[in-house]
Amino acid sequence: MSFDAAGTPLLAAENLSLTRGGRDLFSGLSLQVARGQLWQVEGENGAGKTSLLRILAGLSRFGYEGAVTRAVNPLYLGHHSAVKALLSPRENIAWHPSGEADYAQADIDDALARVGLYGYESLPCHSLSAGQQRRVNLARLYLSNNPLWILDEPFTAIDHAGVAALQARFVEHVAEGGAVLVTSHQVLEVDCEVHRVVVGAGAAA
Amino acid sequence: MNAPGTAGFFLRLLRRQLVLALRRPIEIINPLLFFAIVMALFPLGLGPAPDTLAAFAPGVLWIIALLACLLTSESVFRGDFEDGSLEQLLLSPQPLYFSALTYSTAHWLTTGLLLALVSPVFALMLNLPASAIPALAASLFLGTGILSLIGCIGAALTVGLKRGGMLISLLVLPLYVPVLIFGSAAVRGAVEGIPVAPYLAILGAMLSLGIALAPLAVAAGLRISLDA
Amino acid sequence: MWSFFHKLGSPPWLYAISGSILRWLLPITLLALFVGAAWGLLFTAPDFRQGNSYRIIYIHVPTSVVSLAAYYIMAIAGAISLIWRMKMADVAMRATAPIGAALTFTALLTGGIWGEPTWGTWWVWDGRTTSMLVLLFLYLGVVALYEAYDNKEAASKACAVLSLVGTVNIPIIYKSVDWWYSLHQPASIKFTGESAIDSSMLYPLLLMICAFYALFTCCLLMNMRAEILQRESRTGWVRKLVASKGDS
Amino acid sequence: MYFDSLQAALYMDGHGAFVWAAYAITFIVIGLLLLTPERRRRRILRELEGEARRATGAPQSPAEGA
Repeated sequence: MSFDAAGTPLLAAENLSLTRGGRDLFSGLSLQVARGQLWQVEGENGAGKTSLLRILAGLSRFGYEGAVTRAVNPLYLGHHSAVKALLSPRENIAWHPSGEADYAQADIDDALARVGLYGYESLPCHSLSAGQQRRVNLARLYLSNNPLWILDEPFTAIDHAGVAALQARFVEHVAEGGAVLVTSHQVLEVDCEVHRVVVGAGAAA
Repeated sequence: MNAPGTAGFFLRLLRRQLVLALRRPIEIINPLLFFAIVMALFPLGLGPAPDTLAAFAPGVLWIIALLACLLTSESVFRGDFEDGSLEQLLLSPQPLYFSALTYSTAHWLTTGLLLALVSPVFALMLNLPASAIPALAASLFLGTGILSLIGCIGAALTVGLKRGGMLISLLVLPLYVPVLIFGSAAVRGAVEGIPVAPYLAILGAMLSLGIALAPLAVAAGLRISLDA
Repeated sequence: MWSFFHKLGSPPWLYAISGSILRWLLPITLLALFVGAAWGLLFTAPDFRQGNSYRIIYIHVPTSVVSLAAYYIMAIAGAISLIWRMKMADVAMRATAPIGAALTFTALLTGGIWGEPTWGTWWVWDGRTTSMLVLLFLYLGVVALYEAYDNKEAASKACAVLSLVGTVNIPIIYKSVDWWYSLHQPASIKFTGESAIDSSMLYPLLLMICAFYALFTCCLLMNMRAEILQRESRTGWVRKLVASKGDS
Repeated sequence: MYFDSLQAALYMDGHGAFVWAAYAITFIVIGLLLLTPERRRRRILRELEGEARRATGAPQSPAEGA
């Protein structure tokens, strides 16, 4: 799949300011995420990375100043994996509440295999490990045709090989004309340009 | 790989909710057990005289059904809120109105409908005349639908709160009043031999109004709860 | 017109204008309340059937009327805050709920006190009393929901949704309770005797209804002023206000 | 004035206790309704004023922009 490279940015934020409990998390933050770009949001714990991502994704709709425009509803992966313990990985993906697409079962199995869950497709998820449950969620990245990804700490509980595979997937997605916005404490080891946003104390927005 | 049609998505979501409920059957059985146990308390409190029980039965059965709906509605969104599924639902390209309606429908199928189906047994135990039993089942069938819709509003508004349990009763019970009035009146009407169709028609009208408006409030409530 | 709306949304302007409104409205309200109460208590003739106990009408009816109207005011403010995201509508909605609850409570209480000498009972499950009780619960629900949220902005949004749901329901609740009562009503008791109210009784009643509306407005404005100060405490104009007040 | 004496006004043919109690309760509620927000407003102003003094007038540290 490939996306139209031209046109308006997928995601634009203008002059975002957020105050929580009398503390300025960020102010005057602007960014434009265009197709073909990989963005990393950096900042210490409590700096407001997750708050920023929720605003950008459209989950937080008040309490901040500024304007956000989105060309599409993003594919958002948050702290919670939205994986139901009572459902199998296959069911979790097929009946996912994001309702993005009707996937063929072969595609789902293929995506699950690519996140290392081959053979686990129909086990109930509560019998999987925490890392494997995260991987169920990450399988969406191999299925979705959503151009805009907003990922909050996607590497949590993922092993080295998994992290490398995921970063390779980011590069692939960006090369296809998609855009990725990711928070992580890790340094991304990717062979493409990484745009950075820093939030929190000492931020030079 | 296009986005599924609206109807397709909601059938899928409904299937997901029902499969989840069926894989933890105790959640489905709990309201029925609650119904049975509370029903058993009334003869103990009011005395076993068949006439007394029969006189109170329409109201008692309706109030227990109402409480069973109330207690279960608190958890409609709880699990999906905690594991992040609701976030995904909000970001979905599908209209949230129908998603909210789907959650209410799933709740009704797993509580209200079952309560309506088992209510004849309990009605007989409380000496409700057999002639009133169809009216009881029918009024519960329609009325619990409204209760599910209203309960979902309360659940959506309180799902983000740690201590939502008591609060949801305060929010929802006043709104249950008309349903209780017409539901129990239908049963009492049947006991007295009055035609019950008008009562059921009013319940049906309230249900239609609820289907039209309640999902709007549920959707707004979910957006607020996930934002907080 | 639009500039007026714009001003309404501006906290410093609202704070200032409400201050100057209160300066004359509050004395007038208190005067009207005292005049109306004295008129009703001392200067009207007793009702020929109920005797002197009917004098409670001058507080019972106004509190009932205003408490019901207040729910609609709250819901309208809630709708404005949800649709146009006007922060001051938020503040107004938040301020209305406790006032409405207090007035509803007073109406129920005075109704009970009226009932005992007149009909020999503190409480009857008649249509109006029951509706007022449900209204009180609706108000308390809004207050409780607001208090349960830590994030007060989300709290007001949630309360706005709840009060809109309540607004749709109030006519249904009232109608159904009325109908329920007519179904169960023992035919011997007839409560409504106001249809033939004498004009000498009507004027103080109208005065009291106006006075209670004014009282509601005063309370609303005062609550809003406190709420505005709290919400805007980090802004320049509040700091300037605090500084200029000095030690007053 | 309808009543002949204060006594009569207070007694009201036996209804006095009810009528006066109802009015008293109502006026207490009115008083509370009016006093609570005003006290809250004063308290907030006092707190803010204290905060402002702490921020600007602390003897050790030079005044920062308030």
